[in-house]
Amino acid sequence: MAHNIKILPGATVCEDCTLEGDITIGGGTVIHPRVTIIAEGGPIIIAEYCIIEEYSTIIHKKSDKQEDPPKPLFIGAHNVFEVGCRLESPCGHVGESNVFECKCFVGVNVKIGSGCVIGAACHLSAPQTLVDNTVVWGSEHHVREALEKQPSQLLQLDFLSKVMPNYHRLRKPNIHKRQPSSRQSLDSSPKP
Amino acid sequence: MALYEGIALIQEKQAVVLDLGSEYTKFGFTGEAAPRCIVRSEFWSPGLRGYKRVFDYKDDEELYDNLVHMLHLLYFRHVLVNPKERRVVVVESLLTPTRFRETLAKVLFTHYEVSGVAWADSGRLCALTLGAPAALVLEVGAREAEVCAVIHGCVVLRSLQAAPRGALRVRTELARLLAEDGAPALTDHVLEDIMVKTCLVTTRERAQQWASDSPPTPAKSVRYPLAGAGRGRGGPGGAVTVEGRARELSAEPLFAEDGEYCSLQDLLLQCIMQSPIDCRRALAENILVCGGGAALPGLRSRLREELAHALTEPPYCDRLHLTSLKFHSAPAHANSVAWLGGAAAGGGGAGAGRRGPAGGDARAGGRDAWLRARRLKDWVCLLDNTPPDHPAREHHLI
Amino acid sequence: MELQDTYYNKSEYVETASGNKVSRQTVLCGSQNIVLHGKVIVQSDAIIRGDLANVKTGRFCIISKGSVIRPPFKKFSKGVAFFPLQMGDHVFVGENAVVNAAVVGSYVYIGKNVVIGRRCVLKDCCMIEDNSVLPAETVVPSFARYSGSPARFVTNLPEAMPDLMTEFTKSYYQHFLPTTVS
Amino acid sequence: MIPQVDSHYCANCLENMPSSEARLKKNRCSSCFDCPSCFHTLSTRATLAQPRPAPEAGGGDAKVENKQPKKMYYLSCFNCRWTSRDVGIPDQPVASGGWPERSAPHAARVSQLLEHYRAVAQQEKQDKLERERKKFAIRGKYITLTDKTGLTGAVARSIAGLGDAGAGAALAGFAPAVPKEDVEGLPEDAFTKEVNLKQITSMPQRLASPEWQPVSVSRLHPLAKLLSVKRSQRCRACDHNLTKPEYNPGSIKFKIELLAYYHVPEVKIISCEMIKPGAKSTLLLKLANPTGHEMALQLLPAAPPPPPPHGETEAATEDKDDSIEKSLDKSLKLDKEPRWPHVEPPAILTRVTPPAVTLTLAPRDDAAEYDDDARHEPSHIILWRKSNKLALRLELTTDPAAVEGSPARTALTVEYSYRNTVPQSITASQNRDHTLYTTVYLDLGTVGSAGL
Repeated sequence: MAHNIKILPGATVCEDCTLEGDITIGGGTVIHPRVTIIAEGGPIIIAEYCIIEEYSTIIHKKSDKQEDPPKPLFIGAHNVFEVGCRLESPCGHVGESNVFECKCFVGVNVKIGSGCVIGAACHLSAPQTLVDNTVVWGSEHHVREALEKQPSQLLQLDFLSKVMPNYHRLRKPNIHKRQPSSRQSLDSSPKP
Repeated sequence: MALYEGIALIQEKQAVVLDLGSEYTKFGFTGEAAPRCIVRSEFWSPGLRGYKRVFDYKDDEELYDNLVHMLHLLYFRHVLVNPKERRVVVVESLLTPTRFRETLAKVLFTHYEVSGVAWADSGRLCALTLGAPAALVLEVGAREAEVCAVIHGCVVLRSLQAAPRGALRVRTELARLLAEDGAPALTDHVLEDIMVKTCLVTTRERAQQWASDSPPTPAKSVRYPLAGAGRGRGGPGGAVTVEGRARELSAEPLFAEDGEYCSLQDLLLQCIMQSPIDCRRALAENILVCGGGAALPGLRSRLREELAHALTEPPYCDRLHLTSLKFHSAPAHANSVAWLGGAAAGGGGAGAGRRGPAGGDARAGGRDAWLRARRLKDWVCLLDNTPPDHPAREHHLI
Repeated sequence: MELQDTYYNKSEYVETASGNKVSRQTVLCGSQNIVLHGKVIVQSDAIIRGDLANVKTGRFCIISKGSVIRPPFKKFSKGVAFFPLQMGDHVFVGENAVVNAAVVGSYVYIGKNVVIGRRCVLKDCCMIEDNSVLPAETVVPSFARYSGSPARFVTNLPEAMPDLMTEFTKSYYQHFLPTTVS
Repeated sequence: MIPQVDSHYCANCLENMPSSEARLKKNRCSSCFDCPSCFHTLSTRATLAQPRPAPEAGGGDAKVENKQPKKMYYLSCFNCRWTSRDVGIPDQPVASGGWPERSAPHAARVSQLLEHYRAVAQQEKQDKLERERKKFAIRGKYITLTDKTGLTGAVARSIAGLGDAGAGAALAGFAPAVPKEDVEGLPEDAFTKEVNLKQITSMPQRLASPEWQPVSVSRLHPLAKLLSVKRSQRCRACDHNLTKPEYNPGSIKFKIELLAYYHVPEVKIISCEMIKPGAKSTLLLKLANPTGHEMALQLLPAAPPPPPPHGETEAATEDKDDSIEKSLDKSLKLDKEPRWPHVEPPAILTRVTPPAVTLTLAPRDDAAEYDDDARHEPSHIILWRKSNKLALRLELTTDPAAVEGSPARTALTVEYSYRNTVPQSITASQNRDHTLYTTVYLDLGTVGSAGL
């Protein structure tokens, strides 16, 4: 498999993680140690300001009806993948500002909108589409609709990108692009 | 003696009211407007590593254990009081099996050492919440529907009616209808949730249209996402479609006539018919529908329609000449009406060891009396219901 | 049931002077911020995130394979702070558990695959059953046993819980032996 | 053993509440709330109220119109993301408390009813007393007695059957419920409206607030958190306290702690060979003496009912939390039928061949845990000894009729000497040593195939 890992400036990517295939990591994203991202079925594009915590796994699985050229798995900005979550998706699309809580599982053919929360240890494998602001929780997979979008984690990202370099060996950004201009405006957004 | 009573009055603890239903248990204090808790009649069983239902029992031993666990849960998790030396008002059906009553008494008196238990039948307690002199009480419980006429605080035992037409019957019918539409087997809890969220009691007119060849436009179908969607991989697509037909018709068994006068309207009218002739009119004008099963939307209006219709047909048209039907609404939610009656009776001073305000036998018993006799008074037992001056009385006592 | 001896590869584990046995396969980030108070076992593939904030454990703690101990963060109006994570004595953390708690008391049993949400407080003597999920900011009182997702109180624990946990963690430590018997 | 409510506390904020206050607040915490949607504890979240244009009603309140951002609080659930804003509860200016309370819908009518029945009962009692008074007209001397005990005038009056003046009025003023001709039917659009499941509450959500039982999600209100209790335990026979926790909710210490763990010898399985029908296998057991005295032990075959009258059945070797007191005094309370927990004697197909030796266990010594060299004894049944512990090798014989795959269980009775250390005021010293029996059931996995 051709390893083609593109890390944009401003991203914090620990060395102690498994990255395979064609992966693009957006600026401001933080990837904690022991993360596995495998792009075997097609490229994975992770947008800006995501947090991917320990033992999370993101796999772009190979599937039989592969399109040519393979469709990328696009993960929107401001997503949080908490410890031990697993996302398997050949053609999935993940919106923005979602929270994948600890040990949740999102199988193939699950489309996720924006502002969703997949509760801890929830297991979504049936083909379905989560509309915006859906909250899934509990062993019974109760579903409710949140009123507001999930608050952004910019403050946490700020902290992490400051602290992590002191303790971890990081992968260097290898693509030099213009700094995303959105940064400044997002910083001043209202905090809860 | 007077001194002792005085102290007892000061230290008198608020009694608890227990309505142990086969699905839900209502538990709280006397003198309050609503139960402290309405919980499923089940408890965590470490042996099973799951919840166990109180009414799942094979023998008295198991029932005893179930009740001990359930009451422990109620006392120590929900109302947080010591059961010891506290009075209990037990709300029960007149048709409670003797075995169950006796076991419950044993648990309360020996295990929890309560000071007294007042046994009160639910029909009369429901009537108590109205304060009306006569009431025809229809209780739609989980398993059974019961009708009893209560006149001046006394149940007309002769006209007591009961049939297995409760919420569970609706649930089974719903399961059947859903299965017809190709839904997978669902657990009881899911069925109950579907029933509560989607089902309604359709009107008589529509019910007849459904039965005929030209069904009406069904109510909107509902896509019900299955709990644990996709948990069983390869299983259903994570949702069940509840058709309008299932939504409307699942409550039909309650009203279906089967020639044995077991539908709700028949139960009510049979009860009126078997009651004394001079109070029939009063009963028909004081109908109270309660019980958890009565919370289905549209049930009361449908019942009214069915009653009005049944009165025009045999066997009632030539025997009952009722012109008006009137319904009460109790000052509580349908599922806790009987409980509220218990709370009112208990709060009004009808505690253990004393006679109830509603007259009749409150069937209250203190702990000492129970320890001596080791049995409860029961209305079906000849020992208890033979008049004192009856010649057979002496005979029974020997 | 008496615990069976658990053997480990001697070369894999480092034993410190205070009796801590720590696998080489763990990720101890910011090890200067991690205090293990003696006779603590940290098994392979466990992660302790000392880089985010201080992590302190008591004596006789067992951190099983694949578990993640991670100080929680809290958002304030001005920035984010990670809270130090404190763990008492005689704590068992099951395999693949994720602990984001603020405080874990003593004599606590955390089962396998448990997720403890952010800023939870586990008081002394409580038990979280296997595969449970404790949502963020839950307080688990003493002598409570929680189970399910989201975890709820199921039953009380016996009053002898401190002794039972002491016995359990001590004998676990005693039975955690290197393969080559010295 | 009777559990008792000792003190009330809130499981979330770990604050004690005196029982009188708890009763007043219906056992609910005043500052913590549960999520009405998923029943998880709600967290208070702060927001800086942006000086937003005052909502429609805000015209009059000039103080709120201050340009300074003010901290406002709302409740939110971290599990299902429910917030108090979802149902339109306004944010509060203080962090805890101050949340609007709702009054029960039927409260007025119910209290009316209660008043009525109280009056009826009063009337009845009065009638009864009057009848009694006619029988025994002398009551005068009791009045002085009641004065001594500090009975209030009101109680004395009610004993005397005088009653409140209002009782009669309550009787007269009560109006029975009025039945109605028509009943509420289905809403017009019942058959045509789309059902939005997310808007309808489930049964648990409704029942969580018995007074309201809301049908629509938009009517869900935060539920005040139910308090928890600390329990103390008391012996059923002698009313001794067995355990009494400390008052402080966060503390795990006990004022009184008499646990079986410290008194009953501990039996643990070290290992066991596969149980095969009709075959013999070896079982290794560990015995430990938790008491501060030397203990003599003997293993006996499990007699179907344990031979002495005060035999005691223990469920598992792990969770023994009832005290020794129980077995000491059990013979006194045949009347009370204590059956908690009820243990079903399992079918025993595997028998232990007990050794006919008395084993002596040294007292527990906390210092001994540091010298960890086990002494191996050359005896054929004792494997090793270590301070107060001892490992045994036992032989098991399995019934040939045992079904493969069924649970293999065995039982044995442990006879042990016990020195009662609980000071008893009158008991003489010769009563301090007891011989007690405990039947232990051992679960040895499942019966394996005979061919293995």
